Amino acid sequence: MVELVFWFSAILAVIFASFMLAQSSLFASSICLLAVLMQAATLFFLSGAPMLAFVQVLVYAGAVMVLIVVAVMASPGPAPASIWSRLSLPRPLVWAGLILPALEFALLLWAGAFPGGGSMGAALSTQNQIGPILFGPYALATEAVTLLMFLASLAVLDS
Amino acid sequence: MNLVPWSLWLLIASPVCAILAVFFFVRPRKPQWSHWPILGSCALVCLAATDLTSRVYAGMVLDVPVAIWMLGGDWYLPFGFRVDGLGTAVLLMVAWVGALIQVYASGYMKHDPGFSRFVLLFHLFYLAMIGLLVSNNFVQLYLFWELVGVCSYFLIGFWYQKESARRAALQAFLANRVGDFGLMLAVLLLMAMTHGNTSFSSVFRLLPAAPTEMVTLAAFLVFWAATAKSAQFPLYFWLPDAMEGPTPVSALMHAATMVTAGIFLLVRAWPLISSIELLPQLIGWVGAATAIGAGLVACAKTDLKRVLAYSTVSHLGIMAFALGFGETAPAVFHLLTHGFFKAVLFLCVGNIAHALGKASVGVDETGGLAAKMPLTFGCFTAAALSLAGLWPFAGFYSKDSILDAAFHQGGLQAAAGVAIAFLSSFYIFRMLFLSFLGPRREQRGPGHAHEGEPVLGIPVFFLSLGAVGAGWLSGPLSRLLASGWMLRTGMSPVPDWTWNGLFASQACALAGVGAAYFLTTLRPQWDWDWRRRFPRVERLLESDFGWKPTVAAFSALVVEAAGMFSRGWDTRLWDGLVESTADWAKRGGERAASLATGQLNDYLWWMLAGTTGLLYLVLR
Amino acid sequence: MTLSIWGVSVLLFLAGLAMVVLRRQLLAMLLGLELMINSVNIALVYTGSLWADAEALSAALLILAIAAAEVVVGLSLILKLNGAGAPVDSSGLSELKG
Amino acid sequence: MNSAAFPVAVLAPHLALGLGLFAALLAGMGRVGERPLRVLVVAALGAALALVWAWHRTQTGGPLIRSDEFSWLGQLLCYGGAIPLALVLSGGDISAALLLGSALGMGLLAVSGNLLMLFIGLQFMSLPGYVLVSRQGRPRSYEGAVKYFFAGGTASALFLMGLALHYADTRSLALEAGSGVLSEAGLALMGAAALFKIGCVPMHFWLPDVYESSSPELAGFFSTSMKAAGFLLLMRLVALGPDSALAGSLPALGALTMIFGAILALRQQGLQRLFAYSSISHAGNLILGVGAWAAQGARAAGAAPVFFYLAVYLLMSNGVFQFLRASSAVSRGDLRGLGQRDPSQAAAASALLLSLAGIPPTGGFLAKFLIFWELVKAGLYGALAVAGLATLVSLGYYLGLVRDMVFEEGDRLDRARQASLSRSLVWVCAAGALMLGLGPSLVSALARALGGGG
Amino acid sequence: MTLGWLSLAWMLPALFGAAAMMAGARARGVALWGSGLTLSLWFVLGWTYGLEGVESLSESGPVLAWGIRYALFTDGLSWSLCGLTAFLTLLSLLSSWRLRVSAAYWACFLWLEAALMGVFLARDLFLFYVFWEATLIPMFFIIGLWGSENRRHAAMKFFLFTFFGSLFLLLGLLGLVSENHRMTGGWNWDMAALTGPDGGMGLAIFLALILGFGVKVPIVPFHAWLPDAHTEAPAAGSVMLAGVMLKMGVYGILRVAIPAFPKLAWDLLPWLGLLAAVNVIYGAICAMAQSDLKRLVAYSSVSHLGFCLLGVFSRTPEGLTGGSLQLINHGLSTGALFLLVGFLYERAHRRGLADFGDLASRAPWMTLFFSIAIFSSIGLPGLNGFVGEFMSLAGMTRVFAGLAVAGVLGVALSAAYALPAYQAVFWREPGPGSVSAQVGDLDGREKAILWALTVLMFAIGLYPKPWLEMIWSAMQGLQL
Repeated sequence: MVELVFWFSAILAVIFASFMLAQSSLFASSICLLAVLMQAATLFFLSGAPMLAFVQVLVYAGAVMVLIVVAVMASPGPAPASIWSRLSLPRPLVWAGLILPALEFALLLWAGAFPGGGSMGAALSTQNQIGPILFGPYALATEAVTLLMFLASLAVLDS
Repeated sequence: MNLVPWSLWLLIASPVCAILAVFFFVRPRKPQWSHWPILGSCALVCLAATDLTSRVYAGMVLDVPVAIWMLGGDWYLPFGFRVDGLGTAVLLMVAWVGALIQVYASGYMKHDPGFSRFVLLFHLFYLAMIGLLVSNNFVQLYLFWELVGVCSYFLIGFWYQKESARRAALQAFLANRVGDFGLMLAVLLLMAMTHGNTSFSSVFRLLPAAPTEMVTLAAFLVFWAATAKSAQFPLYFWLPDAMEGPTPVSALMHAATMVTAGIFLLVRAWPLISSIELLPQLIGWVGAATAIGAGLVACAKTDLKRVLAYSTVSHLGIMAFALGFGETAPAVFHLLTHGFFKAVLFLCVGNIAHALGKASVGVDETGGLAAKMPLTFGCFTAAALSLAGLWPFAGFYSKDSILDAAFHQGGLQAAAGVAIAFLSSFYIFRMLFLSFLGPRREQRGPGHAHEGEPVLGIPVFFLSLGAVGAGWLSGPLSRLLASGWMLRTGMSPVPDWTWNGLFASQACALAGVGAAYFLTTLRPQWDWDWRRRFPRVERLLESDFGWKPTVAAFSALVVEAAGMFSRGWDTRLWDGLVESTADWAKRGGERAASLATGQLNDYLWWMLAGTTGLLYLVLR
Repeated sequence: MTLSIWGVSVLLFLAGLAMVVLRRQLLAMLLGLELMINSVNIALVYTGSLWADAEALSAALLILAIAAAEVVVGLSLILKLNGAGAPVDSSGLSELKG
Repeated sequence: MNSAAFPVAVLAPHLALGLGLFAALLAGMGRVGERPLRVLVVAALGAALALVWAWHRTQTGGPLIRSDEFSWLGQLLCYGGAIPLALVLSGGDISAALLLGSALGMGLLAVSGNLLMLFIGLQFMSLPGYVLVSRQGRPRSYEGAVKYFFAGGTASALFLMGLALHYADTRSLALEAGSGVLSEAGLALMGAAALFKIGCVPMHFWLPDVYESSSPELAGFFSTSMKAAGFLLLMRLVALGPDSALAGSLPALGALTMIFGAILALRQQGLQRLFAYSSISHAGNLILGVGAWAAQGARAAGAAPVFFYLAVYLLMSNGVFQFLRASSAVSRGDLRGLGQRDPSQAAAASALLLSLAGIPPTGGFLAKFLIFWELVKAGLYGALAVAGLATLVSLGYYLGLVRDMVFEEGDRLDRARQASLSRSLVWVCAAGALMLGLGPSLVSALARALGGGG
Repeated sequence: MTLGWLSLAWMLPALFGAAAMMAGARARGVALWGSGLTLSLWFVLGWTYGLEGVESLSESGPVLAWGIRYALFTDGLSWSLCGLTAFLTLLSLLSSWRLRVSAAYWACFLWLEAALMGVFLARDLFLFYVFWEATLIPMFFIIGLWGSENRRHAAMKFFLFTFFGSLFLLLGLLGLVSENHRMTGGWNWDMAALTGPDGGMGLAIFLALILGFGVKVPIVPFHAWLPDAHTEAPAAGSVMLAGVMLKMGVYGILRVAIPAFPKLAWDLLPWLGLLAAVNVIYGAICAMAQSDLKRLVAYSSVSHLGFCLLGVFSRTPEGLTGGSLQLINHGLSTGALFLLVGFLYERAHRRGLADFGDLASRAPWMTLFFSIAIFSSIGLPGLNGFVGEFMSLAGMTRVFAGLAVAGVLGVALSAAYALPAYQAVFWREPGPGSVSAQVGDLDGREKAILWALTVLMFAIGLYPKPWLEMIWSAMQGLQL
């Protein structure tokens, strides 16, 4: 049953990602992105990190997407003629630029170098370690990230 | 060092000191007195030359290295003197003729603004010629050989305001330089073959061991150098134009001394030349052709100095002709006598020009000078008789010995000998009759001509004595030449005259005189008419059988080719190459800049492409 | 199973990349950026949980925070750009070139 | 906060910078003028430098920390590169804080021993950079900032993907070599992010636009400190896999970057854009140095030429950009005849330009010589030939500038030159560049420090 | 590290250069003092120590990095070239006495002298290369700042072209040292102790070195910079450029290329000799077609350097010594010619052959010195040009006679370009646009300068033995 849910959310995420790419209106794109992130949350949950899933939902649904939607609303102006960028390179070259990495990653995946096995739902206990690690060995990282977020907020001020 | 006689030192030291003294002390203060120290040094040189000749006549032969000139590890180049029969014989003539002409020149050039410069250059030439005669190795000979060439360049171009003098000087120097190309290459080859030796004795000793084709090439190149300096057929064209220089220059350099240096080199290097079997014959034929060709052209010339110039070319041809069949002694003997009588002829022409107040005199400006200038007429006649080779005069003895040998050879050489004898007497007496006997209708007559002041007369007189008496010295001369002669076979003495040789040569000479008399006095207008009637012949003779235009065309071609080469090849190709690399970089920049479109998406696409490339490298 | 997770995350990553490269609006590109970072998070969390390695999970958490910071900076830049002149998209931004 | 998790000795400089950051913000609230803020920033940077110098040998370990020779030399370079910008900083307390933040980020990247820490350091130094560019108040600074943001964002996303792939192979986020193809792919992606930061050719397009849109002194900061941090990141990654695809591709990429940068700089008329491309060309030279270092087994002592080049480049680039600020010249035309107008500045600038071109006896030559020397030892003759060609092409524009300044007739000496700090900074940098040229012994001392004592 | 006399030899001009820079108005005096002191230092050292003593003055400091050390040394060849540098610098500074120039002019010349001294004294290859390139900077500014019309283009072309050459030189040196390391195991940058590898790599390094030095000599395909640089440089600049800087190339070949690849230099003799012969003929032909006096002398320098190369590549005792002496001779004769052309330009601001005429009557002293210099440069025996040329040709004839023929043809051609020019300037009557009226004769100072050069020309021409012995002592190792 867990497999079923997993496959379902994975496919849903990919579908919403492609929608996001193709939407002409920014608002629709952002909603599709929110949907993809929610599927990501479900995947976190399935991978045995419910706390992470919860944080993902909280951060993204709650804060980030709200900001983006507000920004989308705030930017006035008619929708531009076409939503695609005017790349100065010939069309086939652009598509090749995108298809080739996909093939390369596919080759990587097919090469089977990835660690396999193991049931989908890992023991819940691992997520209990997050706290001690964040404030233990990774204390420097957490400190740095908090300072980083503080610095990012400085961007909003314009003296 | 101690065995070097004082006279040899004096010979070299006195001209050097005189030149330095005049340049540094006399010229800045009293330029008009600059000829006194020079004449003093001339006297000392004559004294030293005579003393050296008497020593060599008494049997002394000196070949001594004095110092090391160049040094490179075990390779070295000596600086030394060689005093032997050949050297002193020519040295004697050069010293005395040179001294007398310098006395004449100090009078002739007195009122010329560049007097002290002239006297200095003249004496420098004198030093160079003497150095050439007494040097004991090829490189030292080459040093004085080139120095003589440079002096002739500055002296021909003495009156540099004249365009013709400038062109003549340059032509003379470049022609000599072409010759010197041959001599320098020959010297280098000889040194390479005899592993580093340059002195005459050692080179000739080591020659048999050397590869024959290199020796042939070296010998031919020595002959090539002689043709340039002694005005033989291919490279003679500069001598007639060299008459642009002042008359003393023409007298000393282009008659008596410098032009004989080529013949002197051939005789000095005779062991080398004679070791190649065909080369002497070649020299002979070139000599004959030059003699006859120049003789013919001399008959048609109108300018007095040009006639004498072509006569000099002709007589040098005679000397080469003599060398052709191994007659080295007669050639040297003729060289000496020619030095005397040719100098007299030039000085007389100089007096005439001085009297008429002009630099060069044409035939139609003279005529009937005999009455006005008796001394010049007398000396000129003596020298003319000697040149024509009439019996008691010096020219007869030397020319007859050559003609006699030619008649013995028989066949073609004999015919050439006859032609030469006839032509030389014809053109000199034509000049004599035209200029000295009664003014003709076409001639303007002597005008107020009168004998010059004594300083011009006396040297001419003494020289004419030499022109008359030099013939009787053939006996002592051959003994002098024999001492120190490098060939083991010894030098054949000058053959004394034989009766039938005498008759044959006198017949030709008198025939020449008669023809000249007939065509100039009995048919006075002939000299002018035939030019109108046979214009083609006149043009042929005027252009030296077409040789002068070809030389002019060739030199113009060389200069033009150099210009084209430099403009085309150098500026366009190399500079073009350099400039093009500069704008190759700019064009590359243009194309590269077109990639930087300013579009953010393009940048990101390029980033993606870069990462894909890296990943490709990983997966490869 | 593993392949599919990594497959999904790679696909989402490439979708994000395509979004950034192809779309004209700056905000859309920002969304693409966000998607790329989150797609990596999926893979990281799954692989971490496979080996019961809490470090990966805490790393994922921190990455979330960094992504948020990045969005803040991105949005502020885009809004300042729109505020400064006429609203312009990525293709319009091409005065700086050559 | 047990001491193991927080090695005070190693992080002292970072603490100093952090304190400086907050002090700046507090001062900002008090409406403090420009000058005291500058003094504060310089003091913070100075303190950080002093602390690095004093304590760099005391501690090496720590959970996320690896403080070896690379890190303390890297920190010296990064903080040193920020000082000229700090001395002439404008933009109030926010810019001061951002600058110190960026410097702190570089410090973190230098001492990090963990991939996540590397990512955090990378972001920590880039985000303030985007904001600093947008705050320049110059006509197109927003455009530059947005371009820089999206390019930087994509690069860090790639870095993240690389991190995940590397983790998938080595099962740990620590900075250790992996064996499988995944870790090499991860390295490649992370390497791409590093190459983006230093302006390697396919990823360099953002650099000229950002340098042109930012003020000269900021461009100086970017071209020195940011580049040094980028190279530090690259060398950390290459140290992981000396014979990986990333290390293998460096000579080719370096040669391409050098020749590309030189050719493009040749045709530029705008001076800041010209020096942007010239910094790309110099980056190419450095990439060749790292490539040669990797080809010779990436031993620590072997990195001396790269660090020496970075040190000399720090002086040269900061000097040149300070000169642009002092002479406020925008295009090449403005420099024409400067020799007559302002001889001392022209002389200093010429010295710097000759050093950039790599003409002996300047420091630039010694640096370039050492890189060429490494290329010969590593046997990379193709790259050597291209490097030579690029140096020749670079001579075209460096000497072109000297020619414009010195040989052209300008109007007479203008007395009213505003004596600014930048003018003296230009002289300081020029003197430094020339002094470094005289000391090959400096290089061997550097090598000994890297390889031996540590 | 103790600094010995040799270090003083190159540091003295450098310090005086800095002093001149600071001296402002009195820079001219300071510069004269500086160059005078350097020349007297050279003379005193040579006199008191004698040649062996001077060779013992070599000094070398501690190893700085990878075998690089601050090492100086000298022998017959380098000591005579140092003398030539000091002598010509003093003369060129004296000759530009009346120029209204800034202090930088005098400083540049002294720095140039310091760098040249460094090149000729350096023993360590790295130091050699640093001095080699350091000469470019002062020369670049001399041509660029005080040259004539299109000096900027000429300065750029000069710097770029010579830098192109020295890039190859750098690659060659690096290759040489690394191959030497591979063979012997130790890092060695000592010029005298380096031997190159054989085989393909050796050939590549040798060719790179020859190309690097060849651009400076200049060997023909790489001479495009020479005419422009010489024509546009100020008079004193062209004296230094032609007088000394061209010699660095041949000195480099003698000091670095041949000792490192003795066998290879012998195998490649026909090709190298061909290059030299082409140099001789090419220079002479191009000189014939020039209408600008300075360009003519520049092309003649190409021809003369061809003779030096002929001698050097022959590897015979007389060839090597003659070729090296020709370096000094060419310095003197071309130096004199450029000084004279400079005085002409100073008076009339023109250099064309058609611009002058009939100077013989207006300026007799100038005519005298010019004729002596021109005849020395076309190799009139008795003057210094002949000694060098003859010994070089003698050396080459012994080894490869064909090339000597080209050399002798060059001697003949030299008259063909020199004398027409001499006549055009001094003998021909003034053409329509001529400026001979403005040309006055030389004054005391100028005469003194040219007397110094002329006396030396005659001294070497008539009694070259002492000079040849000095140079020969340096050539022992090179001959085959």
